[in-house]
Amino acid sequence: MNMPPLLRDIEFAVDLSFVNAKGWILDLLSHIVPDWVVVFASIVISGVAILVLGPVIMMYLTLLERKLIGRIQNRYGPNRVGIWGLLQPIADGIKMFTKEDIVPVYADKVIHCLAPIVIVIPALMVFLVVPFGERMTAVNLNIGLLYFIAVSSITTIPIFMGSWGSRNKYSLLGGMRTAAQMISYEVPMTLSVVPVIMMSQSLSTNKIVLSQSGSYDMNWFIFTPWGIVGFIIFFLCAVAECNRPPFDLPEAESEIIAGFHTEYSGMKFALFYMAEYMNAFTLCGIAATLFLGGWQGPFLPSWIWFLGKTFVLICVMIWFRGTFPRFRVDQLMGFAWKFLLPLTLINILVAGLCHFISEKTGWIYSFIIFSISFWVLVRLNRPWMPEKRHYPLAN
Amino acid sequence: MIIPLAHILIFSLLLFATGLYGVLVRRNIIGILISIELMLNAANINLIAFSKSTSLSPETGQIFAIFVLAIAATTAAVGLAIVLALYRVRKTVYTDEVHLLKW
Amino acid sequence: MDMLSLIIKFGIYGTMALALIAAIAVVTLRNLFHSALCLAAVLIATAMIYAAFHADFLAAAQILLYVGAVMTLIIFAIMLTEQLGSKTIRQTNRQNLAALAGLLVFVVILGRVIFKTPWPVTEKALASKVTVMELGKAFMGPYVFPFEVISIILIAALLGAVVIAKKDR
Amino acid sequence: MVTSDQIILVPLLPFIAFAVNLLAGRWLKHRAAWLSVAASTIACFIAIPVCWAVFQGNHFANQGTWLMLGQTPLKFGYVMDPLSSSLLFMVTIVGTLIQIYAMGYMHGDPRYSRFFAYVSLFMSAMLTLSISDNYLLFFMSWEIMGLCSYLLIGFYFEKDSAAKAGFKAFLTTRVGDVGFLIGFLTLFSAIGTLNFSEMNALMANAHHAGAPLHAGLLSLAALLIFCGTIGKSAQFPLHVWLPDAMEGPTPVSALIHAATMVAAGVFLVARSFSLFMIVPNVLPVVTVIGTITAFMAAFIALTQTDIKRILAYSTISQLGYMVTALGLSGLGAGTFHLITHAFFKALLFMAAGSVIHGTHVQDIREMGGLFKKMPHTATTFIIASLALAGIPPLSGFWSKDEILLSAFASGHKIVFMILLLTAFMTAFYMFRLIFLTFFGQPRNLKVHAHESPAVMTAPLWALAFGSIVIGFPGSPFMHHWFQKFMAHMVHHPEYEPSAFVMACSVAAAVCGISLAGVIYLKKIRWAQKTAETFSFLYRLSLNKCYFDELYSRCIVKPFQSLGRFLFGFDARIVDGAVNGTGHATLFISAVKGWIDKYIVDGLVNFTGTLTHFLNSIVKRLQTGFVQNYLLIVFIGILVFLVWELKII
Repeated sequence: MNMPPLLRDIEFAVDLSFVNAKGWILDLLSHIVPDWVVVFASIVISGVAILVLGPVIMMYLTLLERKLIGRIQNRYGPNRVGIWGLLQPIADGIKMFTKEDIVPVYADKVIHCLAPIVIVIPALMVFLVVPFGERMTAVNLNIGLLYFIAVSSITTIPIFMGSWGSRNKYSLLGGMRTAAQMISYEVPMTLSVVPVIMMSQSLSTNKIVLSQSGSYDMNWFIFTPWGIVGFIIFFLCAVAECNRPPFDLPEAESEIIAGFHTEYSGMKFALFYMAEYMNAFTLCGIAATLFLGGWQGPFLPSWIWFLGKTFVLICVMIWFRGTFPRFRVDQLMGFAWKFLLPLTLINILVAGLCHFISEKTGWIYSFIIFSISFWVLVRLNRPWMPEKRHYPLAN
Repeated sequence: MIIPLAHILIFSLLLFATGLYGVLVRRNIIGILISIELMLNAANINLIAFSKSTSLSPETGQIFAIFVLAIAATTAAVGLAIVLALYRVRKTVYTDEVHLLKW
Repeated sequence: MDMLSLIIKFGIYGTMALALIAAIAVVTLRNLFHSALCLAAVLIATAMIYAAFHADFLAAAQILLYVGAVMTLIIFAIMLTEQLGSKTIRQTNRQNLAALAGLLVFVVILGRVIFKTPWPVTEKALASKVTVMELGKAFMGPYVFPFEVISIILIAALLGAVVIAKKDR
Repeated sequence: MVTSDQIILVPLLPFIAFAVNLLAGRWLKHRAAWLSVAASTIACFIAIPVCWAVFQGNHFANQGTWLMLGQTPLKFGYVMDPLSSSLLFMVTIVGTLIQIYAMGYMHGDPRYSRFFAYVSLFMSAMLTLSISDNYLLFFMSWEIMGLCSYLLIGFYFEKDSAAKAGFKAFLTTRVGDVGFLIGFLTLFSAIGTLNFSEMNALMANAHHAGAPLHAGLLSLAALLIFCGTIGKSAQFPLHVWLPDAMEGPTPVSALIHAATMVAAGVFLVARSFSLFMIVPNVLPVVTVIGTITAFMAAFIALTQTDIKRILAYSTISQLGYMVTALGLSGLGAGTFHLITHAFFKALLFMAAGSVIHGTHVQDIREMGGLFKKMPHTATTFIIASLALAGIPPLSGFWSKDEILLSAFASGHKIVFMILLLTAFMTAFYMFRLIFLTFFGQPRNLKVHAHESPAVMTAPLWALAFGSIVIGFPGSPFMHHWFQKFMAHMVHHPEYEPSAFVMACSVAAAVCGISLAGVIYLKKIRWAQKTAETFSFLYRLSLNKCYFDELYSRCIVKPFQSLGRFLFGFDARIVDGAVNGTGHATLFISAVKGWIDKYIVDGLVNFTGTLTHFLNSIVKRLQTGFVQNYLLIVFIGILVFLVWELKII
């Protein structure tokens, strides 16, 4: 980049401020304590940062969501606690802490209590590989992306635990719906990532981001034919994975009260809530990493770029919630298996094609292929209507 | 190798024996399937341990372990499908209640 | 031996112990759902052991496949078949003592064999660290045929499972 | 571009038409006729050039082995010699015209397509017969024709008389057919071949050498083959089926029972002529049979009143003429009359059919004065009748003259006289028919006659033209080309034409016509008076010489009583034996049942009980409990492990 040296220095300084801070602390520590303590300190610092970040993100995402939804629905949203309602999350937290913790009589108590704790763990663990900025990945795993997918797939088990442990039919139904939905959408999500792995030739999130640099750091994968389709599929699957509208069947209030966390209250409910918002955040972050160039971008510091992209995506999710009605169960599953899955497979082929031909012809071919396959898939999925149901009482 | 190979082998042996105990003793067919997964895991641990210590080409053990993983997945899928079909027909999932071949 | 590797070593032993305890819980717990959760614990512990042996890919695949998919399937099956009030039903059959005795003999014999065998440990293997790319090349190279076969088996299992579990119309 | 093998298509095309009509007739409906007619027409256009080539003096033959009888190959093939080409020529033309006519005649029939299917099958068989080069193929097509004849006579099987007539025709001809079968098998055993040309060559050799081989056997064979002719060509004494065969549709009568199938009998004799020539004492039999038939049939025809029956008896009479000619070694004369007769008799039948179609009655006493109403039909009918009566220069005159000539010249004066008398009677009954039908006043006012459609009258005119001109090839104007043409076949005596014979023939015909005219146009009561005067002869004629009664009394009744006797025998003795066996079996089986129940079953049950007892001990191994089996397998593995590792 052609920038004045001073500006660049400043940018570097700002860009790497967190990294430098950590390095400075570790440097200080290395004079006092043995090496292995320094290693631990490094882990602890990153871990504490993440552990602090998680709840903060959750708290302010709820505020953001409430505000945005309020605007979408022509109201103000929370504006009483603090300036612009900024203290609202803290008030909510206090309320959650002080609420009575109810455990149903017939519940499987151990599992019932374990579930909200367990669900937070993978949600926090995936933060490890999210590249917040240049050199700001907590652990630069060489299988980072796979790690992300694997760990986020654990989330079904605590949901099962919660739903089973509550001994409540709505919980059980909600849990089974969740599991089915998450398993189904994991498949197209994983497959939509494959072209990215193919192109960057790495599973490391860091390297994936680096492979999207270029002129003005704008050589993002979303600017390729397979990238835009992959991004759309990935984002839809991400919305489904964190059970947000319009894919919020597992906690559809009008059908099964609140799904798997029907019987939870107080802090345990807050943990579920936290896990959900953290998942939303990490998924948006990974989507930004994979397709939107992660922290790559001109002029601004890298972590601002990353957080900016992520928050844009989160706002889109909230916008979805304010806009779309809920799917039906059969539509949901059919959409994953009969529409997204074939489309991801076609997308992988198109990515291979684009790799071997020039960019312009690649666009033309991809457009043709995607149009045809989209049309065919829509035609094939036309009969989404379920069979006619019989209501014995109505007769 | 951080820990001696024999220790890992003993660990996997114990894991295998535990799984085998489950297979021999559990009445619930799903319990048996779970125990079978344990046994497969023990075998996988052995594969990885050997690939890390004695193998000539280091990726062989991992590849075999991945194959075992795939087979385990198919086992689980087909086995559980059979269990569901059985449950639908006989309303039971206990092995000693399914004894059509008994005298 | 430095502190770090000591910690790692004890970490591995701890993981092993955890896995064994969880495994025993898997086969002895009366509640099948609990044993399924314990199985998940065993699997995650095993994945950690894999990671300790520098088999990163395998560890991730283990979690993705086993914990993500197989466990979900098993829990689904449990939920579909288990009657919730079935606590009083005996969960083991009458041959547990015989099985236990046989297994003791088995463990003793194989343990003897394991300890008596001089396992050859090559330095080359110890030093090697298999990357995902090497794994992929091995899959597409010498192991391409078994790879294709396993894909066919997976498809067959998929179809078979669907056909078996489908309700008769 | 005459390639001889295309002749195979000639029988094949009608056969395809038959198959299609049979299978798809329900769907084809009236289009079935088009198919059949098209097949016949194409066959005609294929056949005529080949026939023309044969008329030019060529000779075609081809054959292929069908199967091996021991060492003897059985060969099927076709032969195109003068005889077969003349017949083929006649059959294709007449057959096609009759089918066109049938399209009009059968219009609106519920079994329209089936009719044409049968007709096509018949055409196929007849054409195969015409060109076949051996007795076996000849016989096969002969039998198929018999089948078609049966099916078509009984075409209106709802009518009891039609069904019975078909039955009668089939059974009666069967007598002759069995004779024919045995005859050609005898011939096969005598000369070792069924092929016509090989047989002709053998016979010619024998003739020249002067020493007939197996004279007795060959005579027997010839007589038996002639049996076939008697049956098929309705000769005395098996002629009784032909008048009854008139129950069938009129085109069938024209095609099968006048022009083609009945002529096949004569054709058979012509085909086997070399055989008949060489064996002694057979030709006289042929002559006698033919003469008797000719005279008797003409005599019966004098008094019949059903228009089709008169024509049927006329047919029998004319067939008798042909057989007589052949018996008098007149191969050319017989064959010539066969061809000409086919034309004018088919025409007569079709015209009669047209009359029936127009009036819906068959009794000539109810007709009268139809000439004005049906001019085309009447004119063509009169032309055909003149030809039949032997008025020069129509075709019948030339052929009949040839026959009379051969009788006269060979010195059989009695035969000549009888034939002359027959010719007189022929002219008489034909014109009795004409005058009663077409002239005078209408006798039944209920009959509203109308002319038939063009699809029926056009073939009539075509055949009328044929009836006029077809005689010329055998006339002195063309120097008896036909007879010379036939003489290529087999050596037979030739006679110089005689003006006396011609004069006699013409005189007989003119006398017959005049007499008929006088009686039936002016003095109708003369007929009554004659009948009263010669009441015996009248009744004899009217009742068809009592043949049916005779056969009924002599053959049918005895067989029926024999059947009744055998039935009684069956009911009493055979059934008694069977029932007795049954009772005995019952008794024995009761004994065996006791043994089975208490001894054999006891043993079996004992074995079962023993097995049950033993397995109640052993079966405890099979717990039906999977994990139990697994445990045992596991322990087995442990034992092997201990054994292999030598721990203990």
